[in-house]
Amino acid sequence: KLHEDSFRTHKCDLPSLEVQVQKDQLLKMYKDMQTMRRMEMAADTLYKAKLIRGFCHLAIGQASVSVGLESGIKPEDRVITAYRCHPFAVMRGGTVKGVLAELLGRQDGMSHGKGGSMHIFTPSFFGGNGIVGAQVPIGAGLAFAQKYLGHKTATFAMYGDGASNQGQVFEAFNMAKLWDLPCVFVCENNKYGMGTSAERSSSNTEYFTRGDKIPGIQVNGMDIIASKHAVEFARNWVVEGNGPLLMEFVTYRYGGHSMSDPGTTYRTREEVQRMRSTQDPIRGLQRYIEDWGLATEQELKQLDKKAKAEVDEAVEEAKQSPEPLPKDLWTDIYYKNTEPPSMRGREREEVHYY
Amino acid sequence: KLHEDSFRTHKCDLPSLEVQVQKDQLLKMYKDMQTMRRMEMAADTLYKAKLIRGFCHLAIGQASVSVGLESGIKPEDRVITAYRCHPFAVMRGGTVKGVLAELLGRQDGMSHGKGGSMHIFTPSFFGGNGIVGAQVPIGAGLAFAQKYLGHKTATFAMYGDGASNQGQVFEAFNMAKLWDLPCVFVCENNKYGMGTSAERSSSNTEYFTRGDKIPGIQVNGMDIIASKHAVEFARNWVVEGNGPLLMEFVTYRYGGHSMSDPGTTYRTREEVQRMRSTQDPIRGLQRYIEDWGLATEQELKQLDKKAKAEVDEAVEEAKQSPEPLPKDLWTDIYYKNTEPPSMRGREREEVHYY
Amino acid sequence: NSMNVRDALNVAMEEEMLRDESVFVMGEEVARYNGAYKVTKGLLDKFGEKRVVDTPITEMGFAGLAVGAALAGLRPLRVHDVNFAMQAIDHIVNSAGKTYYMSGGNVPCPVVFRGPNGAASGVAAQHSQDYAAWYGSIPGLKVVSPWSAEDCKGLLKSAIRDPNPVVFLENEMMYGVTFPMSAEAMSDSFLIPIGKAKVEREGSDVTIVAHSKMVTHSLEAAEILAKEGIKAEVINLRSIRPLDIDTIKASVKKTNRQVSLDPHCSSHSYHLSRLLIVEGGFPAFGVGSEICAQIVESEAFDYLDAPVERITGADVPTPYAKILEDMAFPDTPLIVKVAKRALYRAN
Amino acid sequence: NSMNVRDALNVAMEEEMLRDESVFVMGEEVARYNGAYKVTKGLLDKFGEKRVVDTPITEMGFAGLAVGAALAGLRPLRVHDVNFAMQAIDHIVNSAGKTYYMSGGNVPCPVVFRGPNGAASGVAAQHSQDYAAWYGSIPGLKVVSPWSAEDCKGLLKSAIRDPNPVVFLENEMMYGVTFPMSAEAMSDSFLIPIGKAKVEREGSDVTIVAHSKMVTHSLEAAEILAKEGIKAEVINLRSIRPLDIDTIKASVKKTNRQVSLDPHCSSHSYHLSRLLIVEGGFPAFGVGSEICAQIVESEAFDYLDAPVERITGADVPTPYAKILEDMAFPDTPLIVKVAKRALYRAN
Ligand SMILES: Cc1ncc(C[n+]2csc(CCOP(=O)(O)OP(=O)(O)O)c2C)c(N)n1
Ligand SMILES: Cc1ncc(C[n+]2csc(CCOP(=O)(O)OP(=O)(O)O)c2C)c(N)n1
Ligand SMILES: [Mg+2]
Ligand SMILES: [Mg+2]
Repeated sequence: KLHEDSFRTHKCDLPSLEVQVQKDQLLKMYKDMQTMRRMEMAADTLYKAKLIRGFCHLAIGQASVSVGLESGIKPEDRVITAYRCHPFAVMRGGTVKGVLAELLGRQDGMSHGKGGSMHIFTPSFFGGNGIVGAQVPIGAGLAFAQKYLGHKTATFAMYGDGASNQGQVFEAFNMAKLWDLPCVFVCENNKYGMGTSAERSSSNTEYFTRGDKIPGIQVNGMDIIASKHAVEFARNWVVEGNGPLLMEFVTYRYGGHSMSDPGTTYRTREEVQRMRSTQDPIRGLQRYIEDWGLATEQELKQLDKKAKAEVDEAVEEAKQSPEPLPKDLWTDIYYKNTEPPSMRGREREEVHYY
Repeated sequence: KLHEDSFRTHKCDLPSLEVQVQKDQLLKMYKDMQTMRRMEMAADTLYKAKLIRGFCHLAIGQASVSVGLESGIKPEDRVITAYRCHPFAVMRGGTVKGVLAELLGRQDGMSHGKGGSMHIFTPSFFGGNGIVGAQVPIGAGLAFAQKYLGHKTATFAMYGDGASNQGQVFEAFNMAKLWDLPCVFVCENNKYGMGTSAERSSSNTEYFTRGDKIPGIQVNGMDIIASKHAVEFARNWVVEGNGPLLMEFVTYRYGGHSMSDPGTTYRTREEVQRMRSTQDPIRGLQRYIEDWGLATEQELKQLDKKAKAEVDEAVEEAKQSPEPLPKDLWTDIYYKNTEPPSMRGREREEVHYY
Repeated sequence: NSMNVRDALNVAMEEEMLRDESVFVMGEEVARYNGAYKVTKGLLDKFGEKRVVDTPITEMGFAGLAVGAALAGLRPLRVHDVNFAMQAIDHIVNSAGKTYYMSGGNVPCPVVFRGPNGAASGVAAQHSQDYAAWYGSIPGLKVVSPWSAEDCKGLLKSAIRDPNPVVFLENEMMYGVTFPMSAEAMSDSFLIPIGKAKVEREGSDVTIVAHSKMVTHSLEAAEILAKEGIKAEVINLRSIRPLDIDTIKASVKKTNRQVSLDPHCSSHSYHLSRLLIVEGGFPAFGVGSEICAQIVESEAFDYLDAPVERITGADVPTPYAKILEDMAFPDTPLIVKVAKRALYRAN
Repeated sequence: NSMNVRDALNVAMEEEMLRDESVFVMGEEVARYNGAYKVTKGLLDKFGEKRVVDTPITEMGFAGLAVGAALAGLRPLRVHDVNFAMQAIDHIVNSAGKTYYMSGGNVPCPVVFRGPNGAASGVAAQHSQDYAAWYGSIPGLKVVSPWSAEDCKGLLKSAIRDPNPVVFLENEMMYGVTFPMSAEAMSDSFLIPIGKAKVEREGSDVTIVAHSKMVTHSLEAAEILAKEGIKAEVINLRSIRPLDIDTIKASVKKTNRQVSLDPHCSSHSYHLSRLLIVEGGFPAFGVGSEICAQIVESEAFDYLDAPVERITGADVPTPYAKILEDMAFPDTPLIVKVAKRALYRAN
């Protein structure tokens, strides 16, 4: 039985608080969350060692969203998010090595080094998008295709509390509602968009209520069991033809917005510390598991170790992966065999012929 | 006392239904509405005579919105709307001749023939904007300036039922609410955006409720006394520092979307006929005036004639106005005396030097 | 056989929708209203609301939605007035144009954005933007600017079948213009490859390159020039990206004529300018600029010895009044005048 | 005296805000966060929340809002990463750029849009768009692309005082670069006129025109060339619209050198190419294309007889991996190489 305050809803009934979960599943979720956190920490280290370039946005603190989402949906469902995308990419069919190699700009990167941290895709995960808010109507388009093709599947279009104010998000809401698209619009409310707190960017911070006629549900996104349950509820809602749904995960990012932000100028250290010590999703699941006697601290430690070992191995493998070849500059601009005869480089003699 | 169903509100109290109106004012409004309709009809005629080019959007049927708005606001207030702008331009300090001359592309046009039907401005009216929805955040910016400068005035940012779904409208709502801007967002719901009915474009057609935390009021926009009263209410609301307000005028356009649209393929002739015969704002005001014994049919007929005579004269004057001179092509691209040394015409020898 | 541009576009969509279930049309007023310019007339009746979708006036949102549908395997044909595409341009460039590359080739985006582009008559500055050069600058997009009914049919069909995002720039003033159609062009398997220009009229004295409506003016100018014995070659660009510079170069080499200025010095010869580029967009950073730069940096440069002439829209926001508008866009007499000037026959 | 670009921009804003109450700064993260790139550092403390306004992430909305404030008489300085300006571009072009003309001169729009433009390091395709040519094509806008700290200070101040809408294109990679500042440049009355290029280095053998960060590379290249006895003149464009073609033409005439190929025929001389244009944006329809076209259609054409050389970003969406990214943008050695090739001294 979940906490009373796990959910709040808007224009729809509360999901039941009674949930059935399997031991195996809980342990897998535990392990996955540990792996995601380890992966993000590895990225942090690699960034600081100057092996990763540019922007790098980590999701440390938000692991129960990505893992919770995956545990509640089907492989045929579709997910799309913004640049804070590493855990989703792994959970949706990618690999830790593939993500890290991408961050390192290597051939084995999931985008072969061309996309970097913000642009990673799998057959059921559509990135990894750098323009805040743009992924939301694209997500509605994925749902449009699902409906068009008669697939009984759902799309989860993720966006942040900051992104929630983008006009195109409302445009997507309106079309999804008009056409009853099987789309769950998911606001990952981690309280800040860069250095701007939710209250300073959003005239209404109850993100699950911002879909006008679209019903909404707010979830404690730090509780992975609640998260999983809410995702299942949401998936059913849209797949059963009730039209779109809004979903808000209340969560928190422990680190700065990106690697260049210490994350301490616009919020207090105490705030971060308090979230870490009282709300941590991994510790929270650990408590459930231990309270219910599903595994001992010892057994969980084993899983921690396994996660760490896997990530360490992935780091090594990623580092081994070769850099792209110069010829790769010219591929993937256009679909193979539909390219122009040639493309120009930086001066008239630098020309690539296909 | 107004009809019971003159208003509906959302998150704010109903304005009182008791209103005081002066005879002079009512007669002026009657006369203004007649003039506006005559002007639009003159434009229709000139268009059909091929003297007006391009797009031309008429507001026949919606006269109580422009006239009602003007009668409820102060000269220092600011108004902005989309392309269906002729009556606003006149009511806000322009002239019938200035509008018609603009439509004819003449020097005496309010934009000296450079803007045409969609782009007409006065010191307190900011157009006349061709890009659907774009005028709404611009309107919020006008209100931002009013607040910044400490003026106790309001901005009325008008948009249509079709435009209401533009993302930037929601972006403007959010900022206006965050910063308590003295902006009334006014949806002129004439039931259609081009050939698309409100229900087919908007998942929520109660436009006054679409501002999330922003209160709203819906007005029978065919009743000019209700319209005037609601505008006064709205103006007070925002000028007194309550933050923005949404306002919906329920109205109707008798003609097609623009001159090229017969306006009969997406709605029935009966619908148009019914609106004309039962809801017409001018006839409505006439009924009030006659019921209250403020003027006889005869006296009103006199006003009709006067309106017609004024418009006829304006048409003649506008036709007399000369066309722009070739040199006018080059002015107003940049502010006087801040131009580049020269601007290029269509080929290298066509150069204009400043 | 003949057909106007509007019908050619309409037939192209119909044929492709019949051929491929995954093709659908989405845009403002495309269904019930039959298109703001009636180009999608009848498609709703033939294919139903599932495949002909009226959208709200939310350019950015439905551009994104179309991209999403394309990423998921459909082939959306997103229709709208390209003048309003500025609201959607982020999706066209950043979402559609770049995703295939950023994903390392994992996620193609077969979407077509079509609609009227550039100036129409009397619609003033906000409704008269020509995007050919803007979109043309983006690697990852293909950009087509058809002229005739044949162009429209063959190129739109190719665009719909192309696995890349294609921007298809029409011209409102051409919709009602009728062109002859070959039997081949009438067939439902007629395709024109994207990226090839077409020599619409052969000539040996001067090369006139144009796209969209300016091809009409250029052909008219060629006709007038012919009366005075000047043989102009007119090239219809058809595609802005890829840009078929080879066809232009070949023509420039052909229309080049060596003129010996100094009979006493055989090695001293003079080459006359033979290249005019005509476009309806703003002059700066335009289609003509790029063609000029590519010619100048190529071996074809050796065949030119006087200015390449760009004939373009004037560098002013489009005015409403006809007298001003007329001064803002190229017309046939202007092309004739510049062509003669280039040939040192100014009158 | 010296100053880095970031501080120069910061001081320019501060001085103008002190001078004129109607100037305010608005953008994402400009206030509490001190700017995503720390360019607005300290302004909130100095001027308060009324004049330094953090906005939600709503580019289109707040671009429109800034335009509205400008129409109403304020002087908004709208800050944001120009890479995201595509969401706002409709307001920049259609609302800001055209209103003055469309209103027949009744409604000016004094607004500045400033922020980083073009590629930074390792940020991949969606964060690397260079808009110089796009905005440069729009009559009604002024478009500035500063390079040094002095440029930034003097041009930003001029932009803020300009009664027209100005797009001010910065380069993220330049923010931390320090430049000497003259006493004059340190003064709060220092202004640089918009529309004039600056000869940063005089030379007589070859003209290199560049803007933004490419000026750094061009000057480095000039240094290397000097060691080999080649005197390159380097022109910092500063302004994209208006484009100061006169300064370029003057330089081309100066660096032109006549080479006689045939000693037996005195009238037969050969002019070498002397013009290189360097930019960081995509090649097609770019800044270089326009300069090339303007030179070719001017009398300066007579001073050139071999290709004008454009050195540009490669025609590919910006890749993430460093090895690929390095191939996508011009650098100093590339400029040296092309300069030598142009002078037929290829090694
Ligand atoms: C259109 C656009 N504007 C601005 C940015 C710069 N930016 C990147 S992330 C970000 C904050 C987004 O916050 P939120 O949506 O809450 O997501 P979070 O980072 O918290 O996951 C901003 C302003 C961008 N990438 N795209
Ligand atoms: C951004 C944009 N998209 C599309 C158009 C074309 N268009 C002009 S008016 C219009 C309908 C607008 O309807 P509504 O907002 O209800 O206003 P009304 O015409 O009813 O006054 C459309 C689609 C445009 N001008 N701008
Ligand atoms: Mg956030
Ligand atoms: Mg309407």
